[in-house]
Amino acid sequence: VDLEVTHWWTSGGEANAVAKFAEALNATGTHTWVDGAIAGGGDTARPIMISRILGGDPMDAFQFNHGRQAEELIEAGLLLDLTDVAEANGWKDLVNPSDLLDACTYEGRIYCVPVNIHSWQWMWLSNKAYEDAGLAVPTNWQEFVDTADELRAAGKIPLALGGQPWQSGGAFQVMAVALAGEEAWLKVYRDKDAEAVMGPEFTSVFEAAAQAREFAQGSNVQDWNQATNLVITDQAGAQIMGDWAQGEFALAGEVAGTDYTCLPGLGVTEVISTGGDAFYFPAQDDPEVTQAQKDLAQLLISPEVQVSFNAAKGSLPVRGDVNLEDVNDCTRKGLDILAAGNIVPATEQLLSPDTAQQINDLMTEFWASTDMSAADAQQRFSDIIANAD
Amino acid sequence: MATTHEASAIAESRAAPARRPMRLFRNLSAKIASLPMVLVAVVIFVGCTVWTVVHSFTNSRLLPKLEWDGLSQYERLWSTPRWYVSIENLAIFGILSMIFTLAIGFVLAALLDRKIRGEDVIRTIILYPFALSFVVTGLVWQWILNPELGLQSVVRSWGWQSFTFDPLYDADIVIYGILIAALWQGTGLIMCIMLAGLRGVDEEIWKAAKIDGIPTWKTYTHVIIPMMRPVFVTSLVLIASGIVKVYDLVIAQTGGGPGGSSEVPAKYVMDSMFAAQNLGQGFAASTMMLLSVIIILIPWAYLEFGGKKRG
Amino acid sequence: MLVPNHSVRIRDLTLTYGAITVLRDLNLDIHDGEFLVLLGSSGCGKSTLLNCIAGLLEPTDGQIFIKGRNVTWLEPSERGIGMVFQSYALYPQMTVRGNLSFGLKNARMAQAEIEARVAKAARILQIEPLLDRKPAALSGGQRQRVAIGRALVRDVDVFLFDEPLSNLDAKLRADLRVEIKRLHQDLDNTMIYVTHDQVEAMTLADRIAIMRSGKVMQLGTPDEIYNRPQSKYVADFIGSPSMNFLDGHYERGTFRAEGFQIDMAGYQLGAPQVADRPAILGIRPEHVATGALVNAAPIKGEVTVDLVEPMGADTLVWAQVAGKPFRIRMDGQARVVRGDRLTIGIDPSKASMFDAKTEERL
Amino acid sequence: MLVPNHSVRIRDLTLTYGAITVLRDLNLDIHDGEFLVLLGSSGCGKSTLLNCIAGLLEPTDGQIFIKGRNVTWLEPSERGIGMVFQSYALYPQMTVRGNLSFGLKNARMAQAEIEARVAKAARILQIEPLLDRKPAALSGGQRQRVAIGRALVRDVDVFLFDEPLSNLDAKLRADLRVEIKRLHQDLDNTMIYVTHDQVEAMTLADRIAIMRSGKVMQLGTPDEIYNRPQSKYVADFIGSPSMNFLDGHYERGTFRAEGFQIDMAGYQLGAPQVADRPAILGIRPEHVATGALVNAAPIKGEVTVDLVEPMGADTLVWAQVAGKPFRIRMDGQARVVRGDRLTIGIDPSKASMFDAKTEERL
Amino acid sequence: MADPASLNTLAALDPVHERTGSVGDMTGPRGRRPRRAFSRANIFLYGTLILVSVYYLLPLWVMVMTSLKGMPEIRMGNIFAPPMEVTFQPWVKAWAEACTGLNCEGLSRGFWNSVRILVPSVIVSIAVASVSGYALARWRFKGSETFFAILLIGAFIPYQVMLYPIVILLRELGLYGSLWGLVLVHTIFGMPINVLLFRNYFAAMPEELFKAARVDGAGFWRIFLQIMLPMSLPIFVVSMIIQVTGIWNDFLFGVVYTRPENYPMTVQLNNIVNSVQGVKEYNVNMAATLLTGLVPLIVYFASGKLFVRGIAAGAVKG
Ligand SMILES: Nc1ncnc2c1ncn2[C@@H]1O[C@H](COP(=O)(O)OP(=O)(O)OP(=O)(O)O)[C@@H](O)[C@H]1O
Ligand SMILES: Nc1ncnc2c1ncn2[C@@H]1O[C@H](COP(=O)(O)OP(=O)(O)OP(=O)(O)O)[C@@H](O)[C@H]1O
Ligand SMILES: [Mg+2]
Ligand SMILES: [Mg+2]
Repeated sequence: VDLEVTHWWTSGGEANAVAKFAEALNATGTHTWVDGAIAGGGDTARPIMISRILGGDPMDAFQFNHGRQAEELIEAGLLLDLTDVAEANGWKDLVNPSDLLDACTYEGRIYCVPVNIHSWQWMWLSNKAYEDAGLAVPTNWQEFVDTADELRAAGKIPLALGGQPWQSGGAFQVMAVALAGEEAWLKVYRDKDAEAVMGPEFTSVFEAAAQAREFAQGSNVQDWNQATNLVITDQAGAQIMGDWAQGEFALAGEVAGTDYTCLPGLGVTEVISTGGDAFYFPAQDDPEVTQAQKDLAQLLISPEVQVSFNAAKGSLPVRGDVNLEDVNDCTRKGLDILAAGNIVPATEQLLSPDTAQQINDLMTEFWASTDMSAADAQQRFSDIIANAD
Repeated sequence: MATTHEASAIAESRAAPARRPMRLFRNLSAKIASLPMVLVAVVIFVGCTVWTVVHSFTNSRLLPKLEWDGLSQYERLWSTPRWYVSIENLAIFGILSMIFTLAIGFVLAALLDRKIRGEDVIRTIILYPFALSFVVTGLVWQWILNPELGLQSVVRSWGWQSFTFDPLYDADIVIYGILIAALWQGTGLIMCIMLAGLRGVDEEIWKAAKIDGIPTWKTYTHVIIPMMRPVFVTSLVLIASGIVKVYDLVIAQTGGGPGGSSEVPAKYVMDSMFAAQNLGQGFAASTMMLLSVIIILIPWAYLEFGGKKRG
Repeated sequence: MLVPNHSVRIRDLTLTYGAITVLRDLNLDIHDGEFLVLLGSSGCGKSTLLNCIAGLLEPTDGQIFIKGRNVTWLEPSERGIGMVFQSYALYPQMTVRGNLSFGLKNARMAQAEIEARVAKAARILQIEPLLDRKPAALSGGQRQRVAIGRALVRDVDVFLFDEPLSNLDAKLRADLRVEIKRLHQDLDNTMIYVTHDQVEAMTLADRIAIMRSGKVMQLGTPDEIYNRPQSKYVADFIGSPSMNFLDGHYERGTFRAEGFQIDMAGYQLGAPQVADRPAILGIRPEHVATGALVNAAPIKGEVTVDLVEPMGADTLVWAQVAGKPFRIRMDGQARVVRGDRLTIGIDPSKASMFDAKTEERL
Repeated sequence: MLVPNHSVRIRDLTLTYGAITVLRDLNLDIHDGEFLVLLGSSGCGKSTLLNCIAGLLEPTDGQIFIKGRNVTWLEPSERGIGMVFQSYALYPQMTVRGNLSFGLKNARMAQAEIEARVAKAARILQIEPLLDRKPAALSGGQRQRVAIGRALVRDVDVFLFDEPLSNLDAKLRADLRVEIKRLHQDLDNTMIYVTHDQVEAMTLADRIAIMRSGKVMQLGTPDEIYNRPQSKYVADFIGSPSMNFLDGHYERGTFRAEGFQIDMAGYQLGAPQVADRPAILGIRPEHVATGALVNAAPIKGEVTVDLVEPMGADTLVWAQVAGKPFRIRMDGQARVVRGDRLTIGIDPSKASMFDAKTEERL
Repeated sequence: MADPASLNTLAALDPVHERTGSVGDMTGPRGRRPRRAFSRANIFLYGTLILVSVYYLLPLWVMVMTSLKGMPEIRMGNIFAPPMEVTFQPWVKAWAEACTGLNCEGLSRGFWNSVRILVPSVIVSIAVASVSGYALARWRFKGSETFFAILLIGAFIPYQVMLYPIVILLRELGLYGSLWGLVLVHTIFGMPINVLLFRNYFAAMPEELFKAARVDGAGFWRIFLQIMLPMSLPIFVVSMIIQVTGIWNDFLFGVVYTRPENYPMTVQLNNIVNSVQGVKEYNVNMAATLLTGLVPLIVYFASGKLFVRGIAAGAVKG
């Protein structure tokens, strides 16, 4: 059976990773992977996916950030219930951390397969850039801040940041959890406590963000991987970006530890969020297709595929029972943190897309315009949180 | 004589099928042939618009739902800074692009109308960008306006080190960067329309002006331009309908950046609907766009068509 | 029935565009084989009437009969009419032959019959050598012939012409006018012909209907219209140069105006008894006698020449009578110049008199 | 100098468009205060000549003098000319006042002076009540008056008219024609007037220049042109209905044709000695005597009436002579019908005779 | 005729004689006014036009030049400079090798899809629009103008407003995802402007022609097909150009209303341009852009004058 899979993984590392899925599916001999990649990120791809599902001509599987995005599709009965597959294969036990599966669960039924863990809480630094400037590679946010001016003087952009709104929102959120601490962060992002936003912890986050804004001056790029590329090519000192950036480093042949350094939680609060990607399967009439969809679901979470896929993608597998051999430095760090249980939920699970969008908009504006003071941004952020659903 | 008339008239009317046929079936094929147009007008343009307006009063999220939510989407819309930035941008872009497109289009058409050599070639050169999509336009101009690779770096490499021209990376002027691309793409068509309009001007008007000793420029400003009102109206309609929809260009050129400073309403709509998964918000914003279009169109339609009926 | 054989009858025809009434309760009977000219100034509704007869406009009210058939609701092609337009309206992408046969093909006529008819029409109109040309390759006169041919081949009862000659130059107009006249003599069809050129109207018509704002003002033979106009409007409209009008009073058989009076003894009054009243006397420029003929006229006077317009065959002289311009038509060979004194004679029997208020003929 | 006072002189004017020569070595002298009409069929170069005089077209060769000044290279506005166009060419978005004053304002004339001139022109043309209307709200005749006014206010030496009346209907045309004539009498400007309507030409002109393919065929007074056409082309062109032509031979004072012969004793030959040759005799329809006048004519004959066209003031009768149509113009009151036998008389002194080959007058 | 007054006038004109030559000997300027080929007006006119042409051509030049360079050269140099070393590799890559996700077929995959979308869409949309325009111009019925007004206002409605409802509509019609659904969408959105053009064009055609055909017994369709159509080449060219460019360049509808096997070329273009792998491969992007724009460009260059003529007839009047 031909299975059409829509996703927005089109950058080099991503495409490489998707290929592992496709190979695995094609290797079954009975099913074929029909690739429906749409470039331009989730914002381009989502309307297409939703239209197709609404239009009654859905693809067979599609990539989504799991979390609250798909709730309504489930309510409307448009998605395939995977509970039987999950139960038959004991997903409950093998998915680690378990809240990944919770995110796929709606009223007790399971509707998606998590395929990886992506964590946002990383800062990537170019060793060469610091070397060029005659500096030591920072080991935490404070050191980074202290050396930023010297780095700038050496003709480097201290902090690379792309222009897409989600990057701004993401970078802020990483700084928030790192600098304000897990507790304050959860109060704001999970409990929607507007008071907490105005508290001292977040005040310092906003001040730090205002500093970071200075450091980011000059990175005139749009896409995240172009920003990453600035680090790879040593034009920029650092980038705050999720672990998917590793795929780019890998593709460029860079080696963790020697060419670049990673600081989970900005080297301050070493946590990682357990966000990630998941696949959903629109409900289809043809039972044969339904069966194939279920086969694919099971395949995606199978140990071999998890290993090969996550190695390529630079993310962590969703099951605790696979062994990632020869993982690099950074992945190791991530696995260790994961094993230690220092995890926080991903923002996708906490915030509705609407709120996330508002935060992204605010952050985009904040990062780009030097005339918005940290206090203003803080106030507006607090308003958004107060109205969040 | 009168009686004979009567008699014969009655005789005639009795003999012949004098009944008026059903109105509905007169020219039936014309009506059938117009059916697609009527359907599009009613079902798509009216129906979908009503659908959208209705749903703008709901709290639809990812899927359209009829759960009433009053005016809250509108309250939210008008308290969103990004919306203000969007409409401000659209206003600046709209007004400037109307003025410049009309002005440049007209001036170019006037130059081409001067019986010049190689008119065909130049006209084609000015017109060809219209064949390219906004996506392509956006890309090329993004590339040319890229400060590291494009115009700025080239001028600097010629030795003018302080030359700075990076509209796409300067929040204050980014909308002008978009305008440059939009003008490049759109002026050709307007020029063509203007040229056609100029060609339609009675040659004797020109002769009369020459004999009156009116300088050429003054003939244009005082005689020709006022005469070309319908042409300007057509052009304006074309430009305006493009402006409301400007979306692709922004996406391709800046993606709304830097820092959301080149946001436009259409993008706000798209983002609300698909990124934020808040359809109600998107519909509310679309409704506002529609409303502004109608506010602009109604007086115009009144001027254009209302006057004719009375006269 | 004793009524003459009517080819086209129009009963109470009314046509309105919204608030504008173009035709109002119009009645018109056109005899079989008659050449009727609709004459009127621009915008008076001539074309509208013709289009109603043709079925190209739907009347708001009233009925139209052609050959005794009520055709009010029939399609144009079913009415047995042919129509010729001012702009020729030839199908530009078809050859002359195609133009002629288009209507016949639409009626699914047999090919042989079509060819015969086209050949016949082409012979009558002398356009045989043009049959394979396209309209663009024809001169104006030839085009109009083809347009007439298009009506001819359809073998219709009634020909409708809407200013067919207006687009031609003077010379060609005169030639084609004669051809149309001949055609009518040969075919004996009913023809309804719209024009605002009075020479055309006078030369072609069996009867003329003078129209004004959607009404027929007078219907009569050219001779009646010219010599016994029923109203000042018609009198003024017909005749070029137009009739001279003198304001005055009719008092017991005499027309009195400022400075002179005319004994109307020879004038044939419309009614046996006409009360005294303000009146207008109309005299055609060519009915003003000059030179040797003055002596034969009952009334004489003298005027000064203001302006002379030589027109070849005759000469138009402008003078003043009672302070108003007065036109006199003289022989083309007459030699007069500005300032000359001229003796003129007027014959009341050739004049027309109108009520000053109603402007109707007395 | 003994040359008459020339207002406009044209010397060896040539104008070519690429390979097409529109005007070829044209010479024309127009007197001061003269009303010259350029008459010719469509495309013969009338407008081109007028545009050259106005400076709107640049001649390929030749010179143009206006009031003794060589204006060949001057701008139109510096030539002291005003021009009136067929399409009126009013500035549509300006009021009548604006139209009249635009040119003056542009010449930086004082406001008071402008107003005075506009007022004067408006008075002369009787368009005072219209001054604040826009052209769209005017009738054709009013528009053309405004167009004339635009030339009038500029107080120019020479008025140029390019078919100013062609867009008007017959009635209005006749009225405006008279007004232009009057205007000329009052102003005494030089006027050059292009038309292809011969009635206009005949009535307006002091002299007429008949043009054909960029050349002047004959230049003369209307009387000369009408009565003594120098070529068959001119004879045929002028006069409506046109001249009757009879093919035949001129042999020692006699014109012989198939079936009859005419003694040309009364005819004034162009040259004292004319050799025998094939010739064409031209007789105007109105010079064919009928009725009582036949007896006065030297030569008589009898014809059968083919077709009668009553035209109000006169009646045109079509007959056949030597197998060709022969037109006879009779009085409007004459009563003839098809089939009547008619005795006609011809006076050779009023006829024109042309060489059959060169078509020039004998 | 030579009266003393005229002599006086001549005398008064004497100063003029000196300037322009005397009348008597007929000297002075003759024939065409001498004109410098490089008059100030001409320099200004052509100068402006050349500058304008440069502005309009610049992007095309940049596109072509960039697409012929290798990446290193792009990074080094000047975007306006011609390539030092011409390479067609970017074109090959854009056409046949560029990857999106797992598909590495470049634009070639989308090209035929675009053609398959373009042909029926252009034909259907023009057919519908021309018939509607014809009906509006010549067969008005009660309300027809109202529908037309709605249609015109429809031209101003942002597409986004109708994206969702049309999805639902197509689903109900069972056309969603099919090629015909997309054809329908293109027909709908091409309608306002094209109907306007056709209506104006047909309305400007002589009404008498239409009347003559009716008298000749031709009905709605016959008049349209046999009389109107053969006379409407210019407006069809304009309409075709507008539709070809619009449909060929469309991305949103192509991607929202069809399935991947029907994705038009622009989707591939978007994918190539947006799938950044490391650095942006500007040369490939430009080659892809040019390849995508080729069809409408060719249509433009080929139709030339007809376009202006059609515009004159369809847009200016009415
Ligand atoms: N579609 C229309 N809507 C409103 N009024 C119209 C329409 N068509 C014609 N009219 C009016 O009807 C009147 C008669 O028009 P019609 O064309 O019959 O005049 P006409 O006598 O043929 O004039 P002409 O000699 O100029 O052809 C005019 O006053 C015109 O303004
Ligand atoms: N721009 C041009 N290029 C080539 N030939 C031209 C041009 N303008 C005019 N002609 C030709 O010059 C000739 C004279 O034209 P002109 O307009 O002077 O004629 P006209 O006598 O005014 O005719 P009409 O009575 O139709 O106005 C025509 O044969 C025309 O074809
Ligand atoms: Mg009419
Ligand atoms: Mg002319």
